[in-house]
Amino acid sequence: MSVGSTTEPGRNSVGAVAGTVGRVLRWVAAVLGLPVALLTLWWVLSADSETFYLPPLAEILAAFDDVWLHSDRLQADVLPSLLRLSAGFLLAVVLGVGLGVLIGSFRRVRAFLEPVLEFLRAVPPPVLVPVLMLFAGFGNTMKVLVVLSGCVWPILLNTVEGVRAVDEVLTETCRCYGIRGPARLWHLVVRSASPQIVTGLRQALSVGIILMVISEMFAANNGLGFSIIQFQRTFAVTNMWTGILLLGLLGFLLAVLLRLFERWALHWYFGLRQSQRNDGHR
Amino acid sequence: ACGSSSDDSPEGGSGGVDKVKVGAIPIVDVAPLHLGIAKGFFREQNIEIEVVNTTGGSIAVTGVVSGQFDFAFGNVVSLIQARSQNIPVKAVTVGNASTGKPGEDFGGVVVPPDSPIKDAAGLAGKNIAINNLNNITDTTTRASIRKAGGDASNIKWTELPFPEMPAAVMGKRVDAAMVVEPFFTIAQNQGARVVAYNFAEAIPNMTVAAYFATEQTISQKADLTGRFKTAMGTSLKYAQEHPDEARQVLQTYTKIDPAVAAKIVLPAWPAEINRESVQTLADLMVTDGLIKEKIDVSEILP
Amino acid sequence: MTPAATVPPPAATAPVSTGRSGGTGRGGNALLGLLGFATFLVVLEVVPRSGLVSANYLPPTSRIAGALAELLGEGRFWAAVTDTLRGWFLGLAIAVALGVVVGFVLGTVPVLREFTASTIEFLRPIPSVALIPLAVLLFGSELRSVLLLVVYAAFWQVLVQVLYGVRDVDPVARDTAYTFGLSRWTRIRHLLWPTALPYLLTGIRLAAAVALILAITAELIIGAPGLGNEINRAQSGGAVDSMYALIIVTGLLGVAVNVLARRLERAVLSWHPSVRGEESP
Amino acid sequence: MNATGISPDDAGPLLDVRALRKVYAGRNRSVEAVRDLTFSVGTGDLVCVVGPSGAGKTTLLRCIAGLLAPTSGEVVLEGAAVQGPPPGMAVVFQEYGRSLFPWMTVQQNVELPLKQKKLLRARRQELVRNSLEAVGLGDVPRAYPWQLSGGMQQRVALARAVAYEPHILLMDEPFAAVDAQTRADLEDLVRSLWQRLGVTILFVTHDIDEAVYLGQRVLVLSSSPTVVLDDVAIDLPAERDQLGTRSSARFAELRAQVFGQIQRAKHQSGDPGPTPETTLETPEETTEERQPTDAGSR
Amino acid sequence: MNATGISPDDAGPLLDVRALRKVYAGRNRSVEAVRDLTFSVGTGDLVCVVGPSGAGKTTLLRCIAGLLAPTSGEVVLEGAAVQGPPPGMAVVFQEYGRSLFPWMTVQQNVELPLKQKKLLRARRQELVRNSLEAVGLGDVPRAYPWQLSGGMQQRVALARAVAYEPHILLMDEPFAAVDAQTRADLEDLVRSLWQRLGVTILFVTHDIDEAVYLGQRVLVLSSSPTVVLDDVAIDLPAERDQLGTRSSARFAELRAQVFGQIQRAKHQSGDPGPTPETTLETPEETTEERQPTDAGSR
Ligand SMILES: Nc1ncnc2c1ncn2[C@@H]1O[C@H](COP(=O)(O)OP(=O)(O)OP(=O)(O)O)[C@@H](O)[C@H]1O
Ligand SMILES: Nc1ncnc2c1ncn2[C@@H]1O[C@H](COP(=O)(O)OP(=O)(O)OP(=O)(O)O)[C@@H](O)[C@H]1O
Ligand SMILES: [Mg+2]
Ligand SMILES: [Mg+2]
Repeated sequence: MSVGSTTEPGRNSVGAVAGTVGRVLRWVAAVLGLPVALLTLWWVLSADSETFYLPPLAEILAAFDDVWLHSDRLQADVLPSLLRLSAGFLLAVVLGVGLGVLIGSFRRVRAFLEPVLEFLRAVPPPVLVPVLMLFAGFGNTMKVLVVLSGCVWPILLNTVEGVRAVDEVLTETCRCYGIRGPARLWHLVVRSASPQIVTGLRQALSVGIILMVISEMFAANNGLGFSIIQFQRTFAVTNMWTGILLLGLLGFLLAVLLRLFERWALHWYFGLRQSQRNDGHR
Repeated sequence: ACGSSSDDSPEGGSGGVDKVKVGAIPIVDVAPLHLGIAKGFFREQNIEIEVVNTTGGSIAVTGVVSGQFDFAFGNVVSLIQARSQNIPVKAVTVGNASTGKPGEDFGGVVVPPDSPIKDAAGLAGKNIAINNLNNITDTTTRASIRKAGGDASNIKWTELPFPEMPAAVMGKRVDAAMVVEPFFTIAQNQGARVVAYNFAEAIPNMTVAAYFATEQTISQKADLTGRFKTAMGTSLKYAQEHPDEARQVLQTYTKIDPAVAAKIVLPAWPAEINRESVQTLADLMVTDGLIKEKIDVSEILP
Repeated sequence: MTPAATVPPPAATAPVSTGRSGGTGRGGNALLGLLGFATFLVVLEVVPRSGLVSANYLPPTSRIAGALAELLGEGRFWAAVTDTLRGWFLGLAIAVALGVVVGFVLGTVPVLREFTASTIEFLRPIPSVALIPLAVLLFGSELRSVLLLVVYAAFWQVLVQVLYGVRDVDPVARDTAYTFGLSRWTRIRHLLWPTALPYLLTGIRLAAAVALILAITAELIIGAPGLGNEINRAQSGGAVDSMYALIIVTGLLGVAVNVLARRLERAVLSWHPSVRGEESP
Repeated sequence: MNATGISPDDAGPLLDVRALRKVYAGRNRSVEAVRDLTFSVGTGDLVCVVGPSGAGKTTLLRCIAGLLAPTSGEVVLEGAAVQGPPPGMAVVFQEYGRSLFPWMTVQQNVELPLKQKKLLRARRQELVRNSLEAVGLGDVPRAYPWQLSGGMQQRVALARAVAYEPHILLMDEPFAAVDAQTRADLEDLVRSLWQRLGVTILFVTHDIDEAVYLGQRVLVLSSSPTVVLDDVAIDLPAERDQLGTRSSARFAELRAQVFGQIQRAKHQSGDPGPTPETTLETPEETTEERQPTDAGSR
Repeated sequence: MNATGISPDDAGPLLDVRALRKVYAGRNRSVEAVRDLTFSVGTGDLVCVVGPSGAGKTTLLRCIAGLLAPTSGEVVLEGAAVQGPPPGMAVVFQEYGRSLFPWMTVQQNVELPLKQKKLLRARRQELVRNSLEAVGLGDVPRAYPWQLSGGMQQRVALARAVAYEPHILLMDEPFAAVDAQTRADLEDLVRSLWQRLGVTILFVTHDIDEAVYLGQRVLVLSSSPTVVLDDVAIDLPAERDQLGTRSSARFAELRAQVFGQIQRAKHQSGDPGPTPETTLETPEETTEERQPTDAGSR
């Protein structure tokens, strides 16, 4: 940046001072650039693939339409999966943050619970599912619980660490002003751990999608994961790949949603981090 | 990618031993393979077998196609499905078969003791657990319901691994479950009642599974394939004739409780694939919509 | 304070501390942990015995313990543990190394981070399980298959934590580094690394569990040798007791991993408020 | 002198610090920050505490606030030993920047303790507005702390304490980051507050003029390990003003007296020996605290 | 007066601030912190900057340090426009606590920039030891910053800058947290450093005495949005000492002059209108900066 015309308090770091249009274009390029490049590469490399399990991308994309859009699968499979995923994820948020705050705040509680939690965390979902089925049956409850059982760990761990790292001066400020109980939880503990909690949410989201698939390996008769596994079992490989693409796409869309949430919930944090470098040299 | 040395060792190796990888599920059905290894039937054919555990038909097919296994064990419906997707797999020899005797087979449909369901026809419209949707279990169950005069069109299937089925039936989470040994016996021990022997009832003397390979292996290593088939044949025959030894060999590769192992019904291990039963099965698959077009099973049979 | 006699050594200092003194040290923590675990085991004993679920499907602790004792005597079991641990450790090591390097590169070059964000979000949620056919196709039922799945799953855990950790640098500290003209490497080594370290440790703990899960799941589904394979054997043989014994073993591995991670954390984060806070009353 | 013999039944002192001692025991460094402090503060007093940097002023304040457990000795507030932060107390921390919640606006920061006090909304808003205006920040209630300059942040922390209307107010160098003029204004604010509300104030500062101008008493602490070197009663008239008071002869005298004590403090601690601050595990270091003026010899 | 016409070829000024303007654009609040600053600093000058709290002193310093891009205008250092932190510059931040790395000991904190300068180990250790002793912290090299008192932390930050031996040294209220006596010592340290090494120093402070005692020039800034109100040349003799200089008549005169300007500054900004600080989106708030003395009316 330098002298001259840049009196307008805009960002002049981007190079092109074309303002909003430039920024939107750049954003689009950033979002689509690499994926498009990778897809092209895949397209070219797989163009005349003979390998049964790696069909040409062209074929996969052609099938995508039929498999997902021109059928009732969006409603019959994708929607139930999404609902179960959201339910499991939201429960995981409540449980993870709640338990995390508890464990992070009290050293003894942490010492008491940690080994058991670590134990449960290390049990692979495919062997955990049968146990869950004993208690929760086969229905949506079981699948939501499976999602929950995986999502909760990243949130829990990050919350615990976030809570443990609360600034001492702020803690003392609260003690002095008698800020206790729910007010303290919300205004001090949760808010100050929130950057790390959001990290946990992000991790949990992708783990949740993975577990959504695993949960649909058991006692399911619909769902995105169920479809993919059926395709896999019945050697409908092209269809299976469309399913994997759809999963990725879904993950991306959900991540965008989460990012919007993050921008909103953590605006103070981004402000704090960036206030001092806005329009910065770097 | 396969570690098997059969690629480079001279065919029909004079004195040379072919190392062969066979993919198999650790269940009762593959007892002859393990028994044959123990008895040295494969050695006699200059084959050294390494059994690699798999967990089901699709992994087995994938393993074979990618050259990870030379041969693998899988049920015929999986084979037919693979074939219908133009995957070049082909049966080499029989894997196992139904005993053909309703009342004394290695698998069937069980219900809780106090269930109102009395026979196969009573299963119509019920919630039945099966291990894999659109596979041999539901196809044969449907067939036996139809044979008993029931309506097989509106059954609610629940996919569950076999090990979970006794708990599911006894806990009444499903109305019925199609189980195989050893869970068939385990479920009965716990009080479950058998209402259908779907394998035996659906198709007479049905071949359930086969050992298979890719067409490429079969044509390019014809000699090896032949020797494998011979050894396998000996093993199947031996197992069929010596059920006690078959029960014993289970202890070496499964974790079946010896008490249970003594009580289970063993499958039949005939010498040949029952081609007719396979064709009937393939036709049923078209009827039930598992595959779109009728296929001629001679394509996949030796 | 000083010449010798005036101040008792730090260890002996604080008997007078009022009310909310810490008391329990590391030993106390371990004890509490054991107590927690014992409670868990008792619950596991009582639930099937009370008839809440049938002992046929969820055996009580005592029966599992019996099966476990039997397992411990088998060479096959130990071979399986070794196999699993090998797959787990190698996979984790690769994932952490990759995650740290990629994380710091992306984290310190904003343009790269911006342009890879969407791809990362796309790839992350693709379940390792869905990659199983691909893994089998490429590597068969071998260690390499397991590694592929383990690395794929654990890598993202580390990467995301590192990216967020790098973002968490204190602006004043960052400015300080800039004004003293610290080179990129020095900034990474002395500013970004310590800041991201707590995040990374959480990432490693997450990844360690995920890697273990994936190692076992891969063995379970692909059939590669290891504990998962044993679980599969127990499961398909209807041997419920030994199946649970094996699950307990995987869980215990997880606990052991965590204990190690905590040790590491205390050693490298002594300056961090979360660790500091535990030493003072 | 040990105060342990004093019974808490004499109603006079609000605050009694008795033989307070504090040792920070760390992994590689143990420091006896406070050796032996004994003094008391009556209800409604305004006591200033001065002492060299690192003397233990903040440590003392944190012990009084119940944030830190003394190694030995005790702090008695209103007849009861302090176990945790007592109700009705407000503290302005030296680390003003870190004591503000970055996720709250200035207004919310000031309002939070009031919510905790269960005040009505209208009353809260009035208090917030008044206190922000009192510290000269009436125009930035919607800003976040990190959008403010250092001095402004410090004033927000002060406004928060003022709005809280505490019985006892502890302040740790609360004006360190504000300019001379604002500082003078804030000093007058503190005095008027004190006179109006009868609040007991303990005010840590390193500015001797400020201590003398503000206080009824000035406690001079030695350098670490800390004891009370002197307790100067400030007998200036109750009505003080920046120009008149500061130019009075008595002010100059008192100032000189405190200054002399501080000079002594720099070179003398509770420890008669040659080691004013001991770093247990770095015995090879010179333990005599160096004077910055030595620097010329570099 | 606009400096844009000055060509950078006159070797004299080391630092040229030309028509500097800085607007902080936030989501709910846009602030014109600096309106129009133009001045230059010659090589080897020691310039003190004073101004009311929130005037934009820190903002100015951060622009000069290349940490913040000006909204318009430019900062020219040694003939080239500043784009990022120039080499050979050291900054002591107002938020001293946060500018120290908590994972390093005091010694390591001071040593880190020296490692970057590729100094030999022995030389580094000498510099570290000397500078720590110069600020009176020779005995705590192994402590962590969070084990130190506020004033000690600030001195560590100072020691780090001193050990770095910069060409140009920017200091933002570096003595705010230290006691009077230490402060006097540190002031002398800065002057002796300046005289010995010929370093160019820009020193932000809110203490007028300090500014006059230390500087060759004192820049008085108006309150926000900021312009230069006055540029006072300090014609005191080069050899200064705490007692003599401060009691001289000329010192008192200069002090009074600066004080007068500061008084003006509080009530006058670059903006002739009634809005010294514009809070774009909170127009309902009184925009006139209130004086703390108004508090009496509460
Ligand atoms: N958390 C801690 N761990 C170890 N030592 C500490 C800790 N906090 C303070 N100290 C030490 O205790 C002594 C007194 O510190 P304190 O903060 O009370 O000083 P202070 O009088 O407030 O100084 P200043 O005026 O510089 O703020 C110092 O030597 C300091 O190094
Ligand atoms: N990151 C920011 N975002 C928005 N406004 C800011 C930011 N930083 C500073 N300001 C505003 O800019 C103005 C000048 O701030 P600055 O920190 O430069 O003042 P200062 O002169 O250093 O004050 P002090 O002596 O109190 O430290 C203030 O009104 C402040 O609110
Ligand atoms: Mg202090
Ligand atoms: Mg400032």
